[in-house]
Amino acid sequence: MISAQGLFIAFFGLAAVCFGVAVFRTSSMVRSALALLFSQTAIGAMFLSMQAEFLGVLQIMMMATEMSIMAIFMVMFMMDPGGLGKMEMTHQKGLSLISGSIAFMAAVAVAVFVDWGPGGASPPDAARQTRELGIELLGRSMLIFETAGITILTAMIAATAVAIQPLKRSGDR
Amino acid sequence: MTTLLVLLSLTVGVYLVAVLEAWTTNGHFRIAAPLCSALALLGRESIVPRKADRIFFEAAPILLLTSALLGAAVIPLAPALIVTDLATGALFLNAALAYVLVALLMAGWGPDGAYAMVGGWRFLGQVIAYAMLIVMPIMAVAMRAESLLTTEIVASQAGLWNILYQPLGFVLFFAAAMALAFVPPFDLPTAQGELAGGVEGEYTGVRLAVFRLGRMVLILTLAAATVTFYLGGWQGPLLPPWAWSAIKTLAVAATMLLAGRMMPRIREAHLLAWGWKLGIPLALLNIFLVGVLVLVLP
Amino acid sequence: MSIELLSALVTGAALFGVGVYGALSQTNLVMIMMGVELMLAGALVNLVAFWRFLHPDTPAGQMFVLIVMTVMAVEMAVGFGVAIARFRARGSVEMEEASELKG
Amino acid sequence: MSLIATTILAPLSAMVLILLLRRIPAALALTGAGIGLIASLGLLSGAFHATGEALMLPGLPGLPLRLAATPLTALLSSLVAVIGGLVLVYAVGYMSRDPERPRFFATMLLFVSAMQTLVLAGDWVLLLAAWELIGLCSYLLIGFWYRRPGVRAAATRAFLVTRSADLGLYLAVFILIASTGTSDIETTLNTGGSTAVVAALLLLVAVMGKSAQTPLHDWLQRAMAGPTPVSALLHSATLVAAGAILLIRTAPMLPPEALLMVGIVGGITTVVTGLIALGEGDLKRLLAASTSSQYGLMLVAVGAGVPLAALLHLIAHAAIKSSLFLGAGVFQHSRGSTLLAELGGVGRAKPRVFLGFVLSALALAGIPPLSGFFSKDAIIAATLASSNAPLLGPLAVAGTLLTGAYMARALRILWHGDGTTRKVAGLGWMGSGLAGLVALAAGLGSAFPAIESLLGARLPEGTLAQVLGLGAASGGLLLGWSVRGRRLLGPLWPWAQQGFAIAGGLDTWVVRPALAVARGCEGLERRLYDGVLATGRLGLGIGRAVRYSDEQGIDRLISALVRGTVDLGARARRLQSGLIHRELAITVVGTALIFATMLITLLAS
Repeated sequence: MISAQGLFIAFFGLAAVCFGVAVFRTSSMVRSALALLFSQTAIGAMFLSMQAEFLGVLQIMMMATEMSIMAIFMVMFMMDPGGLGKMEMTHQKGLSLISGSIAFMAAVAVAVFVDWGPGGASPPDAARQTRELGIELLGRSMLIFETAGITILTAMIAATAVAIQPLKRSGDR
Repeated sequence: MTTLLVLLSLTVGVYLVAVLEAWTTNGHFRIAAPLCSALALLGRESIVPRKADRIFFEAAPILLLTSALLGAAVIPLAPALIVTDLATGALFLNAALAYVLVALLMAGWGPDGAYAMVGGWRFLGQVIAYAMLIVMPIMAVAMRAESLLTTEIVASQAGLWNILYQPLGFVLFFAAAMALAFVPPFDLPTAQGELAGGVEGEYTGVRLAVFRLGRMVLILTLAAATVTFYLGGWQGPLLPPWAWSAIKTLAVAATMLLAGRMMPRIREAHLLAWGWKLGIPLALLNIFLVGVLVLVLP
Repeated sequence: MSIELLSALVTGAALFGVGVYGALSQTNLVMIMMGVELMLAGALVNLVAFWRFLHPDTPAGQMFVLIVMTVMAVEMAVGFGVAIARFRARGSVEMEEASELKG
Repeated sequence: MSLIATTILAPLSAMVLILLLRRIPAALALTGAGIGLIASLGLLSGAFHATGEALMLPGLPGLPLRLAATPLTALLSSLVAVIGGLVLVYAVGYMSRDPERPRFFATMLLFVSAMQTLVLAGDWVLLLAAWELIGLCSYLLIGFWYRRPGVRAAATRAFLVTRSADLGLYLAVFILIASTGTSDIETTLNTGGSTAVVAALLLLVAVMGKSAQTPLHDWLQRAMAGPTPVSALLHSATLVAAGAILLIRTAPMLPPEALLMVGIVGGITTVVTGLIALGEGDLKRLLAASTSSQYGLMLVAVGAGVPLAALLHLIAHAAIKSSLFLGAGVFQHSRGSTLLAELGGVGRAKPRVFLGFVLSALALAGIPPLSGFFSKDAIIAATLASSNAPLLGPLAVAGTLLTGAYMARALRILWHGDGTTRKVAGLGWMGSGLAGLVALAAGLGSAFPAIESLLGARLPEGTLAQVLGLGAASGGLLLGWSVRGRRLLGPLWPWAQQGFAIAGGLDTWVVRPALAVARGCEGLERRLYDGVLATGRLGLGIGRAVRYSDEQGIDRLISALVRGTVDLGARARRLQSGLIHRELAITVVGTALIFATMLITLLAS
């Protein structure tokens, strides 16, 4: 009864969730970063299995570089990146566990009880999808996409501005 | 059936690239050189460092190989000779090749060695430098072909090869490709002089063999990609399509291996600076030019 | 209400739950950012699922996914900016030490 | 300098000199008294030539002080001056060995000048002032030997009794001034009706106090504790005379009822004090009692409506009694005590002094050639001639009889018996003073017609009065000489000893109630004081309670409030801990709540 697609989705979803959990259970920081990377890749694969090809490929590509950068930051900032000292890096576990499960159950409740309406027809093939997405992006949603672009720009500038070591002007001190 | 053919042609290609690489590195042409070294490696004892992170240590070479192979999947060696003709083929190639970075990171972090780790993080710095430089030329090429299908791209070069249509794009792409395949002058992760083999340093035996094989496949894929995007793929006057693509690929691979031998290894900071301050503006300029050309020429 | 949609939504919810757990339980800023990343990923999955199973024909759904991806990118960028500044100022990014507004 | 001024100021200036120089007090005193005597004699001669002199001093606004030398006042002033001089001469000898002579002579001179001003005063205010001054001098002089036991009590008693009686004088003066509007004595005399009666009665009270009449006669016997010259001058001639003088000057104003009262009081006093004199054990106290009885006779005369007889008797009595006192003084010095038991036979030891004493005694009793006879007969004639003769006549006769009796008793005791007499120092001065006074006492009788012509009034004559008087006098003398006082009085003897104190006398009637009232007032005052203290303490208590409640109640409340808010703040602060993960948790819970409420509202609607 469940289609191949459903299986694929379930499989990749399960992989994503397992990697997600692995992120917070490992004590080694690099391992948790790469776990997150593979979880994102699994999500990319889910997109592909849902025939959103462009998005899947995009997700996979982006997350690779992003998460590796995350990894290097982890190494830079964490006290014990190797995780050899089995340091306890968490606090208020109980509360967060409860809230996490509540969030999960709420979302599931919404997913199950809401009537999503009729299922859609089959999606167009990948090439046409990409074409239509391209037209959509530079057509109707041009403004939205431009703002998104500019936001990323400002974010980058802001991040670098914040991160730059304050210039030690000679006049200071 | 086509996949089998592709695989066959790939193995032959890889072997030849290995021969070329052996020729370029130690100066004399021995057709059996890769075979001998492979057999030697397989015979050696495979050592695992004490505190190594087993998962990373084991997975790194394999991931390198698979990402290279996945990259090769979308490259059309001949009009019908392609594993899968994805609608977003060009982008997929890039996505696949992104995992080379992950593989090298894992190879660097896995064996818990100082040089390996430094090598791994160096390659991350290197990737950050040219990551954009690969995507933007491909975009320019896709603009000309008005589609991400690799076969479409090759077909669009029927009249004029992209190398002539957008030479700037070709130069940027070729440099980025060499950096991605970490051939000298971009061989920062396995810097022989400084890091004593760097990422490869800790590997011995079978893992090293797989690692090297992965690297050879990576070089082959990149060469094939260059051929597909800029040198008109399988198009050529007399010879059959697969012969043209083979010749072109081997030529590009050879140039890749030879081009950087004379140059000193580029330090990461310079690489980053040139990549972002010089490379990206040029790439944007290239896109602009291609856009104009596409609109102007019918 | 197809099973595929349900499984996708459940995955999204699970990812969201794990993300919330991670964000609340970790003491390190970078780990909290990873938690947030997971939450956003959960949202992504839901969006794609909605696009695929409810309105596959309209590209707007996909466009929305792109926007969320931008958000993830922005969040990463700013997060690391703050992390670097914090690291430079205090030498560590442990969130428990960051309870003072001063400095 | 007007004569009036000199008569008053001479003794005063001498007093001041004595107090300043503290040397030769006797000499200064005699010169001062002498000058005063000459001035007063000048006044008397002026009065004879009807050239009365008056002096006006600026007193209160509208009430000037007047000094007038009318024939009556001039006569009295000269009387005072003469007797004062002679007593001072005597005192020089008497006080020759006393260390505090300056103080004695200064006070005596002050008294003489005060008496002169009283006698010469023309208006009530000056009279009052002088009246108070002589009261003061009597107090000072009685208490002269204040270290001796009983002297201080006697001085205070005398002062208190006279002072309380003076109240009557004050009220009378106020009433008179109020009714007539002026303080001149002559003008006030013609007031009539009820005010006159009230004024007269009040004056009578003052006279009873000053002249030691019956209810208030006790202070005079105790006043004998002072030195003898004092008794001689003050308590026989001048001070006690002030009361009689007052009545004599205001006689025209006295209405008949008042006269009757005066007569009765006078009569009772003569009889009572006469009996006391009979029962006395002390020579000076005997003479004091006799003084009261003689002044009783004078009051009887005034009551009978003939003030002239009272005046004459006053003059005669002044001379006689002072000589008797001076004689007693000599006897006191010779025997060291005045008790009759001690003085037995001193007469024989001092024959010349005793001779003078006998002459004066006989004069007092009223034997013809001497002055006493003429004045006493005048009084008896006046009583017989007056309207209420049946009441006053017998009293007067009884008085004369008693006088004769106690004087004879005294002579008897002084003559019989024997004792060791000591040499008396300063006998010369004392003798000359005594001799002068005895001569005066004997010779005054002849001067009476001249006085009558001076005052322009005729004495009532009557052979019946003369017979009665002579008979009473001689009977009294024989009785006194032959029968002992104890058997004479018989049952009355113990009572007389105590001075006829009725149920405890003055002490029980006045002193004890006064003390009781005082104690009552003191108790009331203490209770009031305690009451005030209690209220004060109550107020303090309330204040302390308020402060306590304020501090404990309100302050504690406020501090509790403060602590409450602080705790609340602490609890709230935990919410704002600034820990990122805590705040994330709160946001998650918040969003969950919001989500739930939205869900519920959706489901509900």
